[in-house]
Formats: sequence, C-alpha cells, structure tokens
Amino acid sequence: MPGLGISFGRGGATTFQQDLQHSDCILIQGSNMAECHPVGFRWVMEARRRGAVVIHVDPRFTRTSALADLHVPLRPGTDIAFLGGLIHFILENGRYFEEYVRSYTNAARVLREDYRDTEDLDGLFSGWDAEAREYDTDSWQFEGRDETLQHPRCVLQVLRRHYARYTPDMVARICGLDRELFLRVARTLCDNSSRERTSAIVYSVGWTQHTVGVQYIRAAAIVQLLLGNIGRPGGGIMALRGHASIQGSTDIPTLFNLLPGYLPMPDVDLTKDLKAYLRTYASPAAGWSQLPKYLVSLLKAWFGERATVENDFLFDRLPRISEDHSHLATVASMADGGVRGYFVMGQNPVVGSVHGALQREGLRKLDWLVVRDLALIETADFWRKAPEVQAGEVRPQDIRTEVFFFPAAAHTEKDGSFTNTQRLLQWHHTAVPAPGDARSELHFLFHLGRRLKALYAESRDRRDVLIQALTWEYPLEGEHEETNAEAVLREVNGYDVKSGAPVSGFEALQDDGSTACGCWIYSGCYADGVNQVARRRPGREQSWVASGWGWAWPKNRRLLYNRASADPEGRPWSERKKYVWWDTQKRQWVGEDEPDFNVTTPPDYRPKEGATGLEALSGTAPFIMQPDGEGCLFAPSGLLDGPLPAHYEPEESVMQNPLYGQGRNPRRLEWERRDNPYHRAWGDPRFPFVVTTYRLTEHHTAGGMSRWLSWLSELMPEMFCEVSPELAELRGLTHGDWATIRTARGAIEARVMVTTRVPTLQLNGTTCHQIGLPYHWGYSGRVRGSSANDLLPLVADPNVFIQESKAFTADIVRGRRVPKENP
Amino acid sequence: MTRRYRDDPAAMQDGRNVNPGLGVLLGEGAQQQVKRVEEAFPAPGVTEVPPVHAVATAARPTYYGQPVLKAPVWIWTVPVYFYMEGLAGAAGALAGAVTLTGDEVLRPFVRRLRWVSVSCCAVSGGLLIADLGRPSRFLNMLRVFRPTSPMSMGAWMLAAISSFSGIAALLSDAPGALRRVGDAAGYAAAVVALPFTGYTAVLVNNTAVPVWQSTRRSLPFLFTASSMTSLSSLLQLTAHGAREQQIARRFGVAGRIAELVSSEAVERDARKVPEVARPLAEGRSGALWKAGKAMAVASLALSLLPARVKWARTASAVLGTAAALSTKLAVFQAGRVSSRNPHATFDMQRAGRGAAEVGHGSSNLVQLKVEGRLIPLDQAQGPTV
Amino acid sequence: MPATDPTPRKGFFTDTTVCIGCKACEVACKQWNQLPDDGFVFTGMSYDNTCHVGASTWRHVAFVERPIRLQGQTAGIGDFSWLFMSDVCKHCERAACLEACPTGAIIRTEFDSVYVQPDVCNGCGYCVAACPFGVIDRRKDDGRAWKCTLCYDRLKGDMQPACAKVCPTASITFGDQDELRSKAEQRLAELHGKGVTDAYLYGMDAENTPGTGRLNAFFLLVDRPEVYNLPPDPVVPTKKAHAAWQALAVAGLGMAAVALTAAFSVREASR
Amino acid sequence: MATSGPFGGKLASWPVLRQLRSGDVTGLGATAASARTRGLAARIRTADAVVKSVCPYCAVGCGQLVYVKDGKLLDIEGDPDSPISGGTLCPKGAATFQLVTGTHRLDRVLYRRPYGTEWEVLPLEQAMDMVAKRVKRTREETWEETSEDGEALHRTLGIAHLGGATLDNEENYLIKKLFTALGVVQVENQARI
Repeated sequence: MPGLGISFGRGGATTFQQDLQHSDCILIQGSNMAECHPVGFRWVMEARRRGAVVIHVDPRFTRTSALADLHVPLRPGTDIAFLGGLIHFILENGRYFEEYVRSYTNAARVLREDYRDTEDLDGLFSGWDAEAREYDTDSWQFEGRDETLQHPRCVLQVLRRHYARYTPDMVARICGLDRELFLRVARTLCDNSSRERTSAIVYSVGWTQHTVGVQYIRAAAIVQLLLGNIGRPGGGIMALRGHASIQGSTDIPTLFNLLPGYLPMPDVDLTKDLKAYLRTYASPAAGWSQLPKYLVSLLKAWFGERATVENDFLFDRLPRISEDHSHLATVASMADGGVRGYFVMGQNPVVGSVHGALQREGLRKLDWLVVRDLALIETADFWRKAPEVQAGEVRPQDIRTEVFFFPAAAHTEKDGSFTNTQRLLQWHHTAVPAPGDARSELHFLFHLGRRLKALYAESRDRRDVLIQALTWEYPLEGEHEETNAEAVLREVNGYDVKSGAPVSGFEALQDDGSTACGCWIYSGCYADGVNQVARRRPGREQSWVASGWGWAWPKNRRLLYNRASADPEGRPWSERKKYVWWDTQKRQWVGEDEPDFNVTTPPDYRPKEGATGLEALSGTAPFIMQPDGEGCLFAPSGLLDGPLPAHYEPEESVMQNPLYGQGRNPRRLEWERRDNPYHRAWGDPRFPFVVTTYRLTEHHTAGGMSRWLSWLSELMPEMFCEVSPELAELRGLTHGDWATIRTARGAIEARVMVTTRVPTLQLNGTTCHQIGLPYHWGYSGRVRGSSANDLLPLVADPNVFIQESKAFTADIVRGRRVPKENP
Repeated sequence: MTRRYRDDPAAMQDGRNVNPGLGVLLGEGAQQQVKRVEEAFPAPGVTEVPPVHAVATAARPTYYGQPVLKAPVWIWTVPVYFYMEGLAGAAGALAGAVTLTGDEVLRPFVRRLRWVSVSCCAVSGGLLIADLGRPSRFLNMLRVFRPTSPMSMGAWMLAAISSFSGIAALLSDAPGALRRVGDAAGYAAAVVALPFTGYTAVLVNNTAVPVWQSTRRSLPFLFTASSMTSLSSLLQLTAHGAREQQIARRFGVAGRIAELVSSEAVERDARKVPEVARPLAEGRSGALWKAGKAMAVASLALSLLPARVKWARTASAVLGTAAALSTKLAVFQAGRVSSRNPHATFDMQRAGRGAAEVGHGSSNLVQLKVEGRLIPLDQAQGPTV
Repeated sequence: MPATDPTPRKGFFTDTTVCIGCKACEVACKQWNQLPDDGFVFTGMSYDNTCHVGASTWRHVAFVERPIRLQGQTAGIGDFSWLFMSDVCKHCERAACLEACPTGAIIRTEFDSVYVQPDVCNGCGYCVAACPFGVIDRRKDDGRAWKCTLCYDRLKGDMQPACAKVCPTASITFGDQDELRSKAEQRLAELHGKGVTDAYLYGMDAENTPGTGRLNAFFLLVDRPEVYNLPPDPVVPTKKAHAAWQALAVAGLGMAAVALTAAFSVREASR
Repeated sequence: MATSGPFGGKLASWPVLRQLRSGDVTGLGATAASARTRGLAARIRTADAVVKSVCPYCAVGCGQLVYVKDGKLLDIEGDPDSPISGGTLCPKGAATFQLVTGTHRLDRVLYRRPYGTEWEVLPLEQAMDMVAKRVKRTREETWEETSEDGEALHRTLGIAHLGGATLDNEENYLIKKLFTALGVVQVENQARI
C-alpha cells in the first residue's frame, strides 16, 4: 500500500481494529465495513455506543450506512474531489492541528522554484514527458524550510493552492452530493480532531481499485496528518483487506516487484549489481538506512553457504524485472502466447479479476496450467464450463491447455500463519489430516522444489546456480512428508548463521553474511526460539492493545508512529488520548504499546550535522521510516503519478473533469488492444450509466470459498443488479426479473433489484444513474451466475498495478442475455 | 493408469453436504431427514413483490405480504376425520339415548348404532394416523394427558369411545350380566360422545388461525350439528325399521336446523373483521362453504317432506352428507387460506381481537393507533383494556 | 417443573438497532445444529432470501427498506432507513405449541425454554397451527416439527446458544431474564435519551404481549411489529379456548336433548 | 417412543403414570421429557481436542476453535479469547465447518490432457513429477539470460504464478523463494484486485 507507505513510511494500516472503539469520529469511505468486515465493525459499533459519530461516504446506502449516523452518497470515482474538499476546508478555515503539523509533517519544506502544480499546467505536474508518458520528479524536490509556513512554495502553501478550487460547491458538483452534507462531514471531522479528540478513517478496495487508487489513500493521509490523527489512539487510517493474509502476501510478497519486507525487486536498469542496488535503495538516514543488512540477510537465508561476501551473496544471479510484470500485464501477455505455464494457488482470476473473457483467452493459450484449490473453481474448469464453451463458440477439443488440478488442504489441516489487516500474525494449528491427496501449498512447493533441485543437480549451466544454491532443508513430518511450517517461520524470523540461534529482531541483522533472515519486518516473530505468532493470551486479561495475542510487525507494535501520540516534548497531547510518552524518570518512552521509536532517544535529541542512519532522526520525528522522520503532506518521490492527489476521472466516466483539461490520470496503465476496447472517456452515449462493483456479507470475493457452501449460497443465491426506481422506469426493468448489463468487453445477466438504496445523482444539473453489481458469481459452484468482472477492461493504477473496478460505464436493458452477445 | 472423473456425486446432497469422512454429524438438526431441500422453504418461489421500499409505509404494513403464520400442514384426511369422528360421536350419543328407552324392538338399532360408532372410530384412527408425519409413533398420542391440548383430549376421548363402544357393540346381544356391562359401556360411550362429537371444532378454534380462532363461540355448535346431520343422513340411507327412520329423521331435522343456524353464527363471528371472513366468501373455501349451506337447506327441505317419499329421503340423506362434508372441508380450507393472509392476523389484533379480547391490552396496540408514525411509548395514554 | 427448579430463566434480548444484517446468526444456527439449507431462491425481498423462520431455518434476519428517516440518522439519499431484525422462536411464557402438543414431545425445560423432543414428536402438526408467531413448522420429508431449541444441548453444557455467541455486534444477547430485562430497559432509556423515541421493547413483559405472557426471546424495535412480520397483539390460543369448550358443552348437551327427545318421542308415538 | 411408549415394555416410564405420581396435571414440564432429552449434552464436550485457529476468509483475523473427534471435525466456532473477535464470527466464518468438511472438496488430483474433453484422476506423485518436468522444460525454452542490450535478466517470462492472499505466510515465502531462484518473476496475488 504505497499510499500509506509513501505518506508515513510503512505500507500497512496505521492502527488496529480494536482501537477504533476510542475514536470520536469514524469516517468510513471506500469501504462497506459492516458487510465486508462485520466482526471488525463491532469496534465501530462500540465507538458509536461510547458516543462517536460514524460517517459513511459511499455511492450506495449499504448495511454500513444503515448503522451510521450520517450517510453521504457520492458518484463512484470522485473520492479525491471529496477528500480534496476536506483538505480545502481544513486549510481555509484554519482547522488543522498546527503544532502537530508543524512538528511532525513536512509542511515547512520549501519546494524548488521550478515546481509547477496542476493548477498551473491544467491537470499535470511539472516534469511530464508526454512521449514516455511519465514524470521526471526532479522539480518535485525540496530545497529548504520555512518554519513560519508562510513561504509561497512551502508545502502548506502549495497544498492550499493545489486545493484552492476544491470548494464545497465544486465537491457537490463533481460528487453529485448536497453541499450542506459535505460541510457537515467536514465540520464533524474537524470538531473531533484535536488534542482531546481523535478521528479515524477506514477504507478498503472502494478506494484502491481505481486508476488513481494510491492517490485516494494519499489524500486521506493528508487529511489525517493535517488533523493530527496519525499515531494517536482512536485515530489513524484503518486499511481493511479482503483476504485472510493479503497483508502477509504483500509483506512476504507474492508480487513481482518486491522481495520480502518491501525490498525492491532487482531492476534491469537500476541495479546492475549489489552496489548499485544498495546505492539506489538504501537511504542515508532513518529506517531504510539499514537496508543492506536486510537484503544480505535475505540472500543468506535463500542461498546459504553459496552466498558469500566474495560473490556478492549471489545477488548478480537474481532475476531482473524490466517492465510491468503484474497480473494484468501477464494476462495480456498470456493472451498473446507469451506465457506457457501458469500456477494458480487459491485464487480464481476468471471471476475475481477484470475482463474474464480475456483471462480465459489467456488460459486457452497456455501449454500447462496448475490450479490448486479446495473445489473445482471456474479457473480450473474454464475449458468445459466457460460461457464461450457453453455457447459453442469454443470447443474443448480445440483447447490445447494441459490442466492439473491439485486438491488443497484447508487451514484446519495445516500449520501456518496469516497476517491480518492490522499487520497481526496469528498462527493456526493442524486439527485434522487433509483428506486423500489434498496437500498444503507448503507441501506442494517443497516437493516441487525438491524435484527441481534433483533435476538440476547435475547442471553446469550458470542459469541454474540459484536453484542449486537454494537452501531447501526443512524438517518433514508424517506419512505425507509435510513440511514443518515452524521451521519456515524460523527462517523468516532470521538466525545467526554460525550458531543457528534465532535472532531477536531486525536490529540484530548484519550485512556481512553472519545473519540470515527471510523477511526483516517479520524478524522477532520467532525471538527466543519461541513461536511468538502462536501466543494467545486471552483478550480479557489484557488492555485493548492486547500485545500478548499473536505478533504484529514491526516489533509487535500495534499502533504505528505512536511517538506522535505525545507532543514534541514527549508529553501526552491530552490525558484522554494518552498512549505513548516520554518517562522523564526512566528516561525512556513508555505507554500502552511498544513505542514505535528508539526507546531511549529523548524528545530533545537533535541529530548532529551530517549524522547518518538512525542517528540522523531527531527526538521529534515520529515517522522513523521516512528519511527525514516527517509525515508526507507532499510526496516528492515514490509515486509515479504526482506528489499530490488531484481529482482525475475514471478511465470511463459519465462526466468531463470539471477541474482540469487533463481529465484522467495521465500515468494510468492502459492496454491498447483489440480485445480490450475502452469506452469514450466521458459521456459515451452507448454506455450512459455509472457502474460500481462490490461484495456482499454472504459471499467471499470470487466465490471459491462461499458459492460451494449451501449455508451461504441460500442467503444470496443469485447474481443481481441494484438499480434505482428511476433507472428501472427509464429502462423498463422489473423487480425480480432479468436485465442484461453491457459494456464493450461483454454482457452479463442479472436479476433486477429495484431499490432507492442506489440513488440517482444530480451532477451539475444532469441526472446520473448508477448500477450496482456484486461480483461473486461465476459458471461453477452450487449457485452460479454471471461474473460482473466480465464487463471490465484491463486498466490500472501505475503505482500498484491494481485494476479499476469501482467506477466504469455500461448500459442496461431488460431481459436475459442473448448467448452470442458474450465475447 | 488414469481413470475418468465424474463430478457432482449425487450422494450427500442433503442440504448440509457434509462429507461424513471429514465431519461428524451429531447436531440436533442433523437427524432431520431431507429429500428435497426446498421442502422447508416457506416462500412460493420468486416473490412478486412491489419494489422493496413500498411495503413498510403502507397503512396496513406487512412483511412483503409474507404470511405471519405457518399454514396448517394437515392433509385431506383431517377434514374427513372431522366428518368421521363426528359420526362416531353422534352415533354413540344416539345409541345411548335409544338404549335408555329400554325398548327391545329398538335393540337392533342400538346394536347398529354402536357398530357405526365403533367402526367410524376405527376409520377415524386410520385417517389420523395417515396424517401423522411419523405414523409409527401414533401411540405417543396417549403418552401424556394434556388438558390444554384439545388434540390430546380428543385422543383420549377417541381411545375411550372406541373402547366403550367396542365393548358395548360386542356385548349388545350378550346374555344377562354381560349385556348390562355392555349397556354400561354404551352409556359411558354416550357421555364421552357428547363433547367428542364436535370437539374437532375446539381443536381448530384453539389455533392461531384467524378464521378458526374467531369462530370459537359458534363452530362447536356447527360441528356438533353437522355431525348430527351426518349421522341421520347415514341412517336414512341404511336404516330399515319405520321407528328407526323416525328417530333418525327427527334427530336429523334438528341437526339440520341447528347446522344452518350455527353456520350463520359462524359467519357473523368471522365477519367482525372483514379480512377474517374473506375465505368464507371467496375462493375454493368460500364456494365449499356456500355449497354446504345450500345443500343443508335443500336437505332440510327434503327431509321435511313426508317420510314415505322415498326419493326425497334418499336425496335428503345424500345432500345432508354432502353438506356436512362440504362444510367441514370449507372450514378446513378457510383455515389454510386464513393463515396465509397476514392481514387477517394483523387486522384482527388491531381490532382488539387478539389478546385484548380475553381481558388484556397490549402496549403495542397503543402504538398502532396512529398510522405511519409511531406514538412513542412514553407519550401514550396507557394501555387500552 | 420449572417452578421448583432453581435454574434461572434464560432467553434472548435482540436489539435490532445494532443489528448489521450480516446473518451470522442464521449460519451459526445451521452450523451448530447441522440443519439443511432451504434451497436457492432469489426472492427480491431486499437482502432476505430465506423469508421466515421455519423447520430448517431457526434464526432468520428480516430486511425492511423504509422511505422513513430513522431518528438520529441522516441519510444522504433522502428519507430512508434500512431495518434489520433477527427473528427466532420466542420461547413464550405461555407457549401455544407446548400447550397444543398432544404427545408431550414439546416440553418446558429447566431454563424456561420450550423444546421439541425429536425422539417423541409424531408429526401431528397441531403446534404448527397453534403458534401465533408462525415459528414452528413440520418438514414433510422428515415428518416432525422443528424449531429453535435455545440450544438446549449447549445450555446443558453451560454454553450460550450459537447465534448469540456468533453475533458480531451483540445485537443478540443471551442471559438470565433478569439481567436481560435491565439491559434492555437501560438501552431503551439510552435510545429515548438520544431522541430515538420510536424505540420500544416487544415482548419483554406481559404488558407488551399479554396474550402470550413474557417472551423469553424479546426484541427492541423501532417500527410497528407488523413491519417485522410480528403480530401486534399475539395470544396463546388456549386463553380463548374456554369459550370454545363452553360452546361445545352446550352443543353436546343440546345433542343429548335432541337424541333423547327423538328416541323417546318416537317410542311414544308408535305405541 | 421405543423407550418411553406405553407398550415399550417399560410401563413405569409411561409419562402419564409419572404425571399421576407427581400430580402434574397439565403435563407440560419435566414429566414429559424423554430419556434422550434428559441425557442431552453438547457434542463438543466430548471432543478429543480443541485446536486454536484463525478464520480463513477476510483479513479481520477472527479467532476460531476447531473441535476434533476421532480424527474428524466436530465443530468450528469463534474463539472467545481473541481480542479482535471475542468469540464472534460473520456468516462466512460461521460456515467454516461446511467449507472444510463439505462434499464439494476434492481429494484427488485431476488431469485434463491437451484437447481433452474430460477430467481424469492422476496419482499425486505422478502429477508432481509431471509438473516438475514441465517447469524445467518451459524454463529452458523461454530463458532470458540477457536483454538485447546485453544486460543481465536471468529470468523466464514463460512461467507465471498467481495467488497468495489466501495462503499462509510460510507458503508465500516458499513461493517467492523457489520461483525467484528459478528466475520466475511473474509472481502475483490478489493485491492487484
């Protein structure tokens, strides 16, 4: 989550769910928390019981809205306008937390003279290379400070100017909402953000799945920094994630551009060798100055004895990335025959990812496909059950792909850890053996690796050096030779190479090859040779922080940047919001949580001139992973599409961008290909309605874990679309009957749910109808139906390659889909 | 080396779909036998409902028109049982009365009535068992004695009257003391028969079904009278002696008159709340009800003709039987319809014919006085009693 | 008999104002009791596709979309609110099913709950017609009547019912009646204090539901009972049955009189 | 009924007689209870083991208790000790028992040969061997040692991986470790959706 990572230093939720109970105001936007995270929502309810105001900003009136004090509808894809409006309100009315902003953010930094804002360049920042379609970020850098915050090029003033036109009227016009409602949100949020009070923001994929997704989160970060809500109890930004370990699969990434612990994957241009890599990515000061230790320890963990100082720990042999190798790029390449073998483990892309037809086209071009899951999901059965096969357009006997389906073990049949949405690692233990030939992924990967190591054992080819060097010794257990998961966790934690003893944490890691560590941010999870992840001290025996339950990265800190819960002098901002403070007697930071700060660095510590590493951080710098220890209001680097969030319309919109000539994110990722047609940027008469997709409480994502279960399927048995009574009348749709929803990519059918919960919006005097689509259904399972994602094109955010499925355009007509309409 | 794989094994698709090799099925509901999962689904397919928001604001709101009650699950054997046990009761009662005359000439009549009673009891028992969800457990009907349950009382009465009538029938022509034992049993049967003849009315009155509950003051009369008609019609078709005919005819004429009067009373009771009376006027139940009444009138008229007009006697008997069956079927069917109509329940209770009718006033009713918006409890004027 | 049993009366207090309509209670109930699904039917009734409590669905969440503002809430889409309510067997103080059951299959337990013994029930169906809340139902393919057991098996093991345990927002709370009542009254006062004056307690005591007495499963509602498919003034039929028995007594005596008259008058006449 | 019916050979346990003995006129209470009812107990009280676990659905991270008997699952419910969930679950979490014990789960490797029209069952070891050979073959066929400019690439774009957010950290770790060593860079998961 670079939105959070760039702003604060770490790509994870800044707080934990239980802490929401201490909020005085909770703004839920881009999330349908009550429906998608019902158990997390209990803490919102607890806050509300204690008197907090709960605000839900969402295109639809959902089960979350039903329990909120205030529901504000807005047009899908306009949240930056809304949040920009909040920033405008805060700055213009002087509602920012001045001491916090002055001390803990980069508000005082002064930009270079050649910086140009979107206000100057009609929607572009300076440094845009129209040819290459990318920014040169030189002009976004700082050149000085102005503690008075008055310099016209200081960040606070740049911010003010950047959002000058995001007035309540403009917000109302873009988002299609009532100006007074917006102002009520702004006032409520500001009234509940101060020394005495804190507000939290909760978001989820309603914000991330956009071509400007990362900037949505950036905008929220700016709001929270201005209001002084980060690092404080009841404050923060709670990112809610949809899968049991999606945070974990980003921390220990199954992502092409990262190595474990957010170390960048070697790049063909930037990192020719280890030296170049360290030069590029290790920052001179603060947390990331320690990067060499983390990388070297990783290489030692992976390549063991073969990784030496002399051979740069085999860094040179690592594969390099050269372009976008993300999921969508891979699918496009697959459809062109560029990919021959594909492993899919516990994911169902033909339902869950955009453009199902193209996904299936890609699968048909493969030589072989391996699917591992509990049941025969759509992705495994694409060759006999897909819509195009059913319609007779493609025949199974013409599909070349060799398909392996491996039955997977369930979580009750294996040991292992999940990392939840608040960076908390929790261990699950084996309860029963997996049935028949079902095995864990751990088993599959270990034994696949063992076979491959055997196949390459005799090779003299340089390209096989890494697989030969790979440390692949884990204790095996039971008749199935199941890999011991704790042994893997131990390697992830790190150990002293000589003694083999687990390290106590990442501070113990070295860059000389004497330590090995599989993921530095998880270092400490096996401290003292104890599985800290499996700790289960009951919640009722602890404070709400519950430090004795599981283990959170980094270093079991539950609320990040908690140095900011105290004022610059180290005293709590208020008794009511006391969390971590400087104990003048003990001369250390103490409090409810592990201090997210060097425990013995006093508030009055000031680094010497030219100090490097951790020494370079002052005693008043809570954001210790940032080079300067400051929260980023303005982000001079790290983001490809601008240092400040600007409102861009989605790829496909019903409205021209009223703010800028550059209507859409100039840096968005598009795939120009015949099988991936886009609608007109705005006002395409063929596709006049806004669509948003979402989940329901009763199902889980692409349905692989819910549509096969009768107890869940009976609760939501059929695919449906939600439309307003006005749209139903306009298109002759009948409640309970069928409708067909169409885009240039495909058509799907759905039952019609006519409801005022999906409002018709007034945009600048024109009427905007919305269509709501849950996306859980597919062509297999106990209950089946059209997949909403079949409607979507490949298009993505440039920073994280995430698809845009929360705002696009389509048409809707009555009746069922005619089979050949399907692509 | 490889074998073909067939998916979707039909086995274990019982709605729980738990693989017994992986999970233990010991829950309370695990023993629920499932042939069709939809069996327990109370809604009739995709519901034709107005757009969802329109329902709650109606002056007389319902939950999407869904029934508030469960419809009685009884099958056709139950209304036939109503008829049959009525016959058994009326026969037992009349047998007692005739026995009391001590007239030896009427002794065959007594014996016949006792046999009618006992065989109707036997058929009744069969009809009841046929309706049970678990027929093998029919004896559980006598497991407890629950005065609150008319069905429990009915089961005991049925057991008693079958036994007494059975003994009486067997000993009808026995010599000496045994005959006196038989007569004593016959009298006992007659005493039980008095409530037994119309108890099925109480059985349906003692339910939540609006049309049944609302007619509790009149339906027992109707069922008793209809049973008298039924018996007399049966006797008119089968009895031989002139005196027997006479007795049956007088018994029947009184029964028919009472039947017509009490059916009016039933309608009057039901009509106090229009939604409650609806099934007696409309649909299949309404048609049956009206037909029952018409046939009862015709039967009465014909039975008033001189006894020697044989065709009239036969026609009256046939019509009387049809009227009794039709009426009981109508009441049964009306109950099913009534239970599916949420307005019947709601209107009845709003009209003060819920608990308020038996001396209680719900504080909920206070809130119901204003349509649309609620009157807050603390501003209410106190319960309406 | 419960009167002599020291076990405190147990029950549910369901506060619909904190229900998020997640249906965890429905699933937890099916899971614990291992009940079958009811088939897969899209009903169009908002997000409710299970319609009603029945033989195989012992907890059911109702969804009501109202064009009426909920007190204390502002909905940007205009006058609108979405009510959720998790319905269940009420375990009435005067339980119609219990009083109707001829076999003794339905009993009052030591916890004051009403329990159907599946090893006794012979499927006569009388309880189905008797229940004023339309709760208990018979499955044709199984033949017996079924309803919420208040997790009698769990209660005997000193555990709370599955639905109450699972409820993420404590909309369903389980406990001793005395505690539940004070909790409910406190919550009601709190809501009234916040201006939610529509809120009231349904079935907490005999004042609300005199016909059935106190409901061991009672509710906090914000609209008329009918909106949630609850009867406004339910009554245990037994309370009214005495009128029917009286009528029957008169009818029976009338028949006796007619029979005697017929028997004796004919004898007289023929002499 | 077999044990309590009037003609079940145990006349003494006939509830009517119990009613008479105890003076229970209405028969609404304990006298009508059957032997099964009196012996009713929660099944998890007989569990062989209670295993601590975590809900596999969303990222809230609710605690679960898994009850085991005779090597089979008896029940799965919320863990009251969890500071996050306090014993509660959502409907999906509450359905976990069906997820892991349901008849939808497959326990054999299925294989669909090229241009095939049906699934076949493969022995696990054979399938693993086949996959390993295909990885080796494809990797060799599509290996990129250097770019056109002669810069080191050390990779294959012929193989890709998807999935991880539903897996354990340890599994993700082995995925990243093995595939990186093989030069497979197209490793992705649900974070992109």
